[in-house]
Amino acid sequence: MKKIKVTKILMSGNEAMAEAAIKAGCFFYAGYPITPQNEIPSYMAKRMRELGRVFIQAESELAAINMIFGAAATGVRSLTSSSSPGVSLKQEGISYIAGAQLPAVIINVMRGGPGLGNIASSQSDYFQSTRGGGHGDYYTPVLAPSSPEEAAKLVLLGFDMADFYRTPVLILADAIVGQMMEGVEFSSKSEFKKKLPPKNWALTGASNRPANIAKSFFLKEGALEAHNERLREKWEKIKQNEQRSSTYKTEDAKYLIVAYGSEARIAQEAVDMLRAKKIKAGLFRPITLWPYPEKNLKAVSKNIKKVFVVEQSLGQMVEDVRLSIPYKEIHFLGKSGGGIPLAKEIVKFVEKVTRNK
Amino acid sequence: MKKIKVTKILMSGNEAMAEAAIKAGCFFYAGYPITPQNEIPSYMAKRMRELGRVFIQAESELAAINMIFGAAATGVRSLTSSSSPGVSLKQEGISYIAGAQLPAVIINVMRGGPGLGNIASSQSDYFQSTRGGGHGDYYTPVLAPSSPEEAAKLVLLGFDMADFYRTPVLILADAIVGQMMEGVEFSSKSEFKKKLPPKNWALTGASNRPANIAKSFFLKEGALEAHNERLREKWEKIKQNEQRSSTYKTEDAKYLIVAYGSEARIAQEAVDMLRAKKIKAGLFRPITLWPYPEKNLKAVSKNIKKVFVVEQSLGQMVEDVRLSIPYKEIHFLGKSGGGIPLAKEIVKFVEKVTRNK
Amino acid sequence: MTNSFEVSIQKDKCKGCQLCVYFCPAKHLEASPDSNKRGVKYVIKKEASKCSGCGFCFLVCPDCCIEVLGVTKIEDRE
Amino acid sequence: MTNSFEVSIQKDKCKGCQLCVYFCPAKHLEASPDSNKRGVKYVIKKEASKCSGCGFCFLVCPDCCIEVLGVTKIEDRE
Amino acid sequence: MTLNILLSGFGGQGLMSLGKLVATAAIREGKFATYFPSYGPEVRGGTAYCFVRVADSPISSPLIDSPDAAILLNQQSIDKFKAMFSKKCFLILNSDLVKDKSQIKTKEVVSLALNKIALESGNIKCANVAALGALLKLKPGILKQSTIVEIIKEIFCNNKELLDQNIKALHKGEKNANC
Amino acid sequence: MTLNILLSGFGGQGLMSLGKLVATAAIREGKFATYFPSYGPEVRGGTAYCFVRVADSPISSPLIDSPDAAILLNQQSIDKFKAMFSKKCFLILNSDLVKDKSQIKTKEVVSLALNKIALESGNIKCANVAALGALLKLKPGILKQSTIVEIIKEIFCNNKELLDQNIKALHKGEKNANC
Amino acid sequence: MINKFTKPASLREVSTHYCPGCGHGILHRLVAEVIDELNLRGKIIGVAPVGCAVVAYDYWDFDVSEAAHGRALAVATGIKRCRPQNIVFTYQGDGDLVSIGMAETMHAANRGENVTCIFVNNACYGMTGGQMAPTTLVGQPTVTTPWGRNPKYGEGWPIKLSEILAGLEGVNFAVRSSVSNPKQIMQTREHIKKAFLNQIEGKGFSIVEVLSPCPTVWQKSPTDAMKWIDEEMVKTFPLGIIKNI
Amino acid sequence: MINKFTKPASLREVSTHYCPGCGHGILHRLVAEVIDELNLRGKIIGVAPVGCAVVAYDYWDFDVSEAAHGRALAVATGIKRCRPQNIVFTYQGDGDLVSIGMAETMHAANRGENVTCIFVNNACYGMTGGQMAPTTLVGQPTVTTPWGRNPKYGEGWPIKLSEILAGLEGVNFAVRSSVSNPKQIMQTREHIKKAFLNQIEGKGFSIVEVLSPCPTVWQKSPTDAMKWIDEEMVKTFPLGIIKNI
Ligand SMILES: Cc1ncc(C[n+]2csc(CCOP(=O)(O)OP(=O)(O)O)c2C)c(N)n1
Ligand SMILES: Cc1ncc(C[n+]2csc(CCOP(=O)(O)OP(=O)(O)O)c2C)c(N)n1
Ligand code: SF4
Ligand code: SF4
Ligand code: SF4
Ligand code: SF4
Ligand code: SF4
Ligand code: SF4
Ligand SMILES: [Mg+2]
Ligand SMILES: [Mg+2]
Repeated sequence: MKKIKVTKILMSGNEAMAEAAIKAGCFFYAGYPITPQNEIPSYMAKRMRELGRVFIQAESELAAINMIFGAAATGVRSLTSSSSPGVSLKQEGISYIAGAQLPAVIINVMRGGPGLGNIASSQSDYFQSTRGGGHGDYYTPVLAPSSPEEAAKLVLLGFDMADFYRTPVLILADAIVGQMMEGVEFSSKSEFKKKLPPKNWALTGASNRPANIAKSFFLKEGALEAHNERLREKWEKIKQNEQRSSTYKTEDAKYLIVAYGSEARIAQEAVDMLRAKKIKAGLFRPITLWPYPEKNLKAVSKNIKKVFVVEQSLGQMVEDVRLSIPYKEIHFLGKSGGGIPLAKEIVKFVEKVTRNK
Repeated sequence: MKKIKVTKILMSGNEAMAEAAIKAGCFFYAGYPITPQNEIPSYMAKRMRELGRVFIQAESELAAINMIFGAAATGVRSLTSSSSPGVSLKQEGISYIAGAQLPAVIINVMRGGPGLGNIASSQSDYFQSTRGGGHGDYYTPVLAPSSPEEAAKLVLLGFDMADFYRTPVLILADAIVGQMMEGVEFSSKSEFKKKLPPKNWALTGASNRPANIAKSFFLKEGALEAHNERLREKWEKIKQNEQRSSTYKTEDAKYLIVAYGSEARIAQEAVDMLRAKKIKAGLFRPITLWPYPEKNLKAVSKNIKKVFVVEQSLGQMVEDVRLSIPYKEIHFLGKSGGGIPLAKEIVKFVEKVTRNK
Repeated sequence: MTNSFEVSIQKDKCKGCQLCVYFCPAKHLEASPDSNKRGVKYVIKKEASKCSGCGFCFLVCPDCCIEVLGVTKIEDRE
Repeated sequence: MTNSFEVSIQKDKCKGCQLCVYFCPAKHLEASPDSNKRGVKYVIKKEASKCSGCGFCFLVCPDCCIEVLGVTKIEDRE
Repeated sequence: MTLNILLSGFGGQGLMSLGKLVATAAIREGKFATYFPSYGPEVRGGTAYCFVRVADSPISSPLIDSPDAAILLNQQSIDKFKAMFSKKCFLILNSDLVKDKSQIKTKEVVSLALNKIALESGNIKCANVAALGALLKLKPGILKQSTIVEIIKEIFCNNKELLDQNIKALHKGEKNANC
Repeated sequence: MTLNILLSGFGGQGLMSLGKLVATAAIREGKFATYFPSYGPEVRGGTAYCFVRVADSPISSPLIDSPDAAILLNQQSIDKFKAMFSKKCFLILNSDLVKDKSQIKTKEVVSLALNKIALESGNIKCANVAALGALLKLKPGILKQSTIVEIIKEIFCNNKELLDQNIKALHKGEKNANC
Repeated sequence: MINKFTKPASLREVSTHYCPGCGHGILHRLVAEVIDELNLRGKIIGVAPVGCAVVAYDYWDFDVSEAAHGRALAVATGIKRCRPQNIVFTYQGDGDLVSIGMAETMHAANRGENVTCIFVNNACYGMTGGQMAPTTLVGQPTVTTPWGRNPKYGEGWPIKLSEILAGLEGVNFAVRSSVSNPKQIMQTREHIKKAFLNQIEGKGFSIVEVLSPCPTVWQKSPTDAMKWIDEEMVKTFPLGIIKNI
Repeated sequence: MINKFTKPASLREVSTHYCPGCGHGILHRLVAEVIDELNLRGKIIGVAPVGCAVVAYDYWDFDVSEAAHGRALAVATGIKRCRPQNIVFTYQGDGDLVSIGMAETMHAANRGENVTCIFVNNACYGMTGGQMAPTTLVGQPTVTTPWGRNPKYGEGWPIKLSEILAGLEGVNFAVRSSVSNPKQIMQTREHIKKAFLNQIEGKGFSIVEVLSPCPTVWQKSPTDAMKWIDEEMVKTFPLGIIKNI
């Protein structure tokens, strides 16, 4: 029996992300309450004040994301968090931050939609997150944790990526990951190994240097086109460097389940159940949703006969699977609006499809 | 020489859309100024008042889209318009309207992004528009005109589709289509042939009937999941019924250019230039961006050797082309931030690729 | 003319907030010793009716589970 | 002590709004007969300097193309 | 070893705290644990419940289709979850609030007057811990009582009275638990 | 027949109205036309210009890479668009504001004192129509003068003075145009 | 004076999800009573907020629209402009109306939209578990102001929205009462009635602010919550008519 | 009294894109003058709006942040909280500050953010071509109120933002002047200076409202535009100190 270190503490995903942000040196938090992520602002309200850092309960998500623009422009590490409807309100702001190339971390603990929907777990903001839900040509790295501990890890990573690439980074958690508690051990440093560049673009007062400007507006003919070309090169670099995923029992697998976040945990249970039935299933779990880990998925799926994409949505990530491995037979199982594809349902689905041939 | 009827009047795309809305019986307009669509509110400010209908310059795009929610809930035809950053601000509201199944038409005359970007023509809100830029599992029909006259036609169609399916419909124009002028002849009725259902769900006062509720919130366990399943069936139906596209010289084409909106006109010019060089090019122009006209694209591309997707973006619609015809050789040419792939550039690109093999 | 008032309480709708008890000027109401379906000590009337029909209990009840009906005694009718 | 004032105008920056002309109490400024690069009738000084150095032209100029420099005449220096 | 526990009752009956207590104890013993609550004040007035999974090896899903054991402190919990219980599920019921057991089809059911026990321990709010006492006794080998006691002591380190009440309830629950 | 025209000058010199006038006339004659302006007060203080395409058959792109003809009312327009003009492009320049023609490499260039002509017609704002008068004369077969006159009459139906000034400028432009 | 102490017909016979002693329940009934009294059930259109009262439409028996958080007055504007013959009101919490909805609130009032805004001021965010609201009193602890709201820490002062709106020309009636005792409850009922009557007369925007207990977030018993309104809250939010023209 | 009539160093030697006679140019210079006078160039951080002044950073020579339309005070809040040692101001038009940004404006002021807001009131939307602003005068025609702004048609009344903000406890200084004549220009300069000095003293939120000509949208000559401010605009927006504590 593998013994776990007793240094772990029981924490919810929301708390773990908040604490990780603090450990990452996050100096500025602004957010607006919304279930199921209220534990983040609550935690920050206490801890940030205690540490002499800034916590603001903004008047709205819109205000919060634009405060982040300002804070990030000064070069400090800054964080906002919300859940689906609130993140929709942040889309303009995220587009601005991406355009102005400011580093920031944005947490979305997804709930059921569309509209007010409900507060149950959901994964239906995948499109919005991975394809620049705001206007204009931009992407943001999207990190999808499947446990409180990983959530903490990815927040650390997110801050480093944000600083390195000068980009907003999205942590896309679902309500289950945000609300569930589990033993968490914090690492002090992220797995990001590249040296972070100095923030000499920051607005700190133009004392003994030329003025710095934080902006996404390029009026002169051709200027925005040139700027966007630089952004494109950046996205390309991120695509090359930052694809992340993990696997479970894929070595000899014939059937591959692809799932992320909390659904990946459920799918892992399904893999075990299928294995118990002598069905050689394995799990591919994307950790970065953008860039999509297509290189790994291609490699892992090499000897796979059928692919099963399972989501807490009507089918969003499945498009990226199709785009990554178009030549494979791909099946989709999804539930929306708080419905969770359960392990036994996944097993049934896989059995049905595999029996058919 | 084909003679055009002299009943045509010179109109910009923006004006044509406004006038078409009026002809469609639009009773309520709310919007907020933003270039390059300011001609729409200006036009509506005058005409709606003259006709005793409602024009409101809202305090923001957010207010406007939520006014639309209210107006649509009473059963009248309602319209809002904006451009990219403003449409980002409407994402939460659109998600609500989709969730509550209210009919409304939303015009986006796209400009350069991300952020404040610029005011030049762009097609970089494709992802946001076609994949429910707001949170939650929803889609909206997206109609992409390539001329002022077609813009008018699609506004008529949009109102009918909105009423028939009880859904927000997006008119996705680019700045060129919005700003350019051309001869416009208005049809009095849309090409939509299905009978529109009565709006007995509308909020009109519960006089002699049970109360009506307009809502997207489903608290009871499983209720939202069931609701979303109904929505899914609706999206499925729209996908079956409403795919629209047009073609140009595709009968004998070996090379297919795929483009929409103003870029399709430029690509058409490129087709003629290529034909003049004895290169058998053709054009496929999606009119509905969602549902994507994949059936037609599959059929049209049957004998095509290479496909060229051209966009005023870093590559968004190209994903739908890949998803529709994954087995084809697909090349992408795009410019972003106000850059327009010109006819001669398309020709050069096609020549280069075809010469390579 | 004397009237009497009938206070009716919907036991299982009562959330036991005790606001009616607190605001009843006649001290006619009290918490029951046992719980209702909701698991709360719902409100009951005391034996002898001292109710003045003021309606305060109705007014303050957030759950609309108290109603006060004015009963005009038969002997007082014309 | 008498001072004289030097009004300097950047011809091609001037947008010809005429605000300086309007506000100059000394009527020292006027529109030129011909246009500058922008195609506007820029502002020029009248021949004889009646300028009082009040700075109004500077104050009202939206394009900061008028400056007023106080010139202390040499004979008045110590 | 894996144990999947459902804890359910009115909000205020302390099932959430109990779930966290169990999960914390598991981690303390070097085991793995997940805890998943019903959440959100947006769902007021309903039943509060949580899922706790305890195991010797990493746990995949924090959700539970069909629990191995359940502590149900009110009638509503039975109405809500009855479809979930397999024949083998072990139930601890609060007989003070569960009046109708007709819908229960599981084999092992222990009914205890948990409110009464709690009151005897000095605090009606200790019904949760009393139930745990019973569970630990009847399902030995999951968690050590000493770990639970240790953690209760940490939680109430600033309130001797509450500490005593909880410890008392834990023991009383254990003592009363006879299958 | 297709003619691609660029009209450019200061805002206020009426190039946008002129472009619409040309496009309207084309439609009136049963031809096809597209008009695409520089737009948006968000680009203040720059050069105002528009592209007009006139043709006998439907027009695909409203953009113009390389115009067949251009009316350039100020110096800035030359600086901005010089790269666009092929050798064959036909240019009408406003000699009152275009002082430096050194950058122009096209063969057919007509310089007219359009401001002067406009002033002689009674209104400096008529330089645009004067230029059109010249274009119609020098590039015959595009549009009939009568159509242009008809539309000018419609536009200024409520203002006799402006109407007269514009008609006068149109004719003066025509008269002065000698290639 | 009311002489009927029975459930109004416009209130459904269902249990609400509100906590014991929550003011929303009282106010729901008052709204329904006035609608019945003025015989408006067939004409009224309500707009429910996002807040604890989000499912008010499950409790009222007349036409109701949802609105995104904070946007109820924009939704109401859309409704009223299309149906001027109907009576339209919003029912909004302090977070909804004064925080995220501030812009929509100010502008609907300034346009003098002929609607009624019923403003439930409970000095906190109930729905999301007790965060600071714009109306939270100085010193009042909440989940996001654990040491009590402190303007010195940039947490701001309680916003007196009704007073602010009263300064706008579009507003004809601005008033504050409470549901903390029978007298104030009856007062509130009268205010709602007056506001609806004003709307029928086409007078423009009315706001009826109501101080309302949230025993759960305040961590007080229902009766203590009522006392706290009468003793503490009214110091910051004085009761009475602010504007009436 | 100023005794230097030369371009301040904090203003770049470039031509602006503003129309002839536009007030923005004057106000840009005043801001730069005060920054030079108080020797703040190395400390100041400006926030530019979306509006005609969107590229103010091209004209000023110090650190400036862009802000999404209406959100300048949220951006300024983010900046100031992270850099309390800097002096932070926003420069915003009426559309930006009072229409779309109303919520951010009210709440930043109510929090008493220690920043300065320079509010350019030109009674219209300049940048987008002359639509109605919240400050458009009653009767004033705009592109979206072609018959003149008319409250009877639900177009609302001119909003007096400075007066509203003055009612908030977080605001220490609220004042209105103009750039319509040399005297008012000098007055405006003093107000900006006072606001910056207040910020240095940590006094909280200051708003300096400035009536500013937009000859293009108003369709007036630059001089007539100045006269219109002095004769018409001041009737709705009276000049002077509104709050000073
Ligand atoms: C856009 C958005 N942001 C946040 C939320 C979460 N939310 C729901 S209700 C609420 C505030 C509730 O406070 P209030 O309006 O005062 O109503 P109360 O519950 O106190 O009656 C919040 C922040 C949401 N649903 N949507
Ligand atoms: C979200 C968004 N909505 C609308 C616009 C378009 N827009 C740019 S500036 C502006 C208003 C300008 O008015 P004002 O703030 O008064 O500034 P002015 O130009 O008058 O100085 C608008 C509506 C935008 N850029 N972004
Ligand atoms: S009507 Fe008055 S006296 Fe009677 S029970 Fe109710 S509150 Fe008490
Ligand atoms: S006020 Fe109503 S809910 Fe509260 S105790 Fe009395 S009857 Fe029960
Ligand atoms: S300084 Fe005064 S007097 Fe001299 S030119 Fe300028 S305005 Fe006229
Ligand atoms: S005020 Fe300035 S821009 Fe205007 S005319 Fe005078 S110098 Fe020229
Ligand atoms: S949290 Fe407060 S406002 Fe919400 S239902 Fe409970 S008592 Fe009422
Ligand atoms: S439009 Fe008005 S505010 Fe904008 S630059 Fe021109 S004059 Fe100035
Ligand atoms: Mg509240
Ligand atoms: Mg303005």
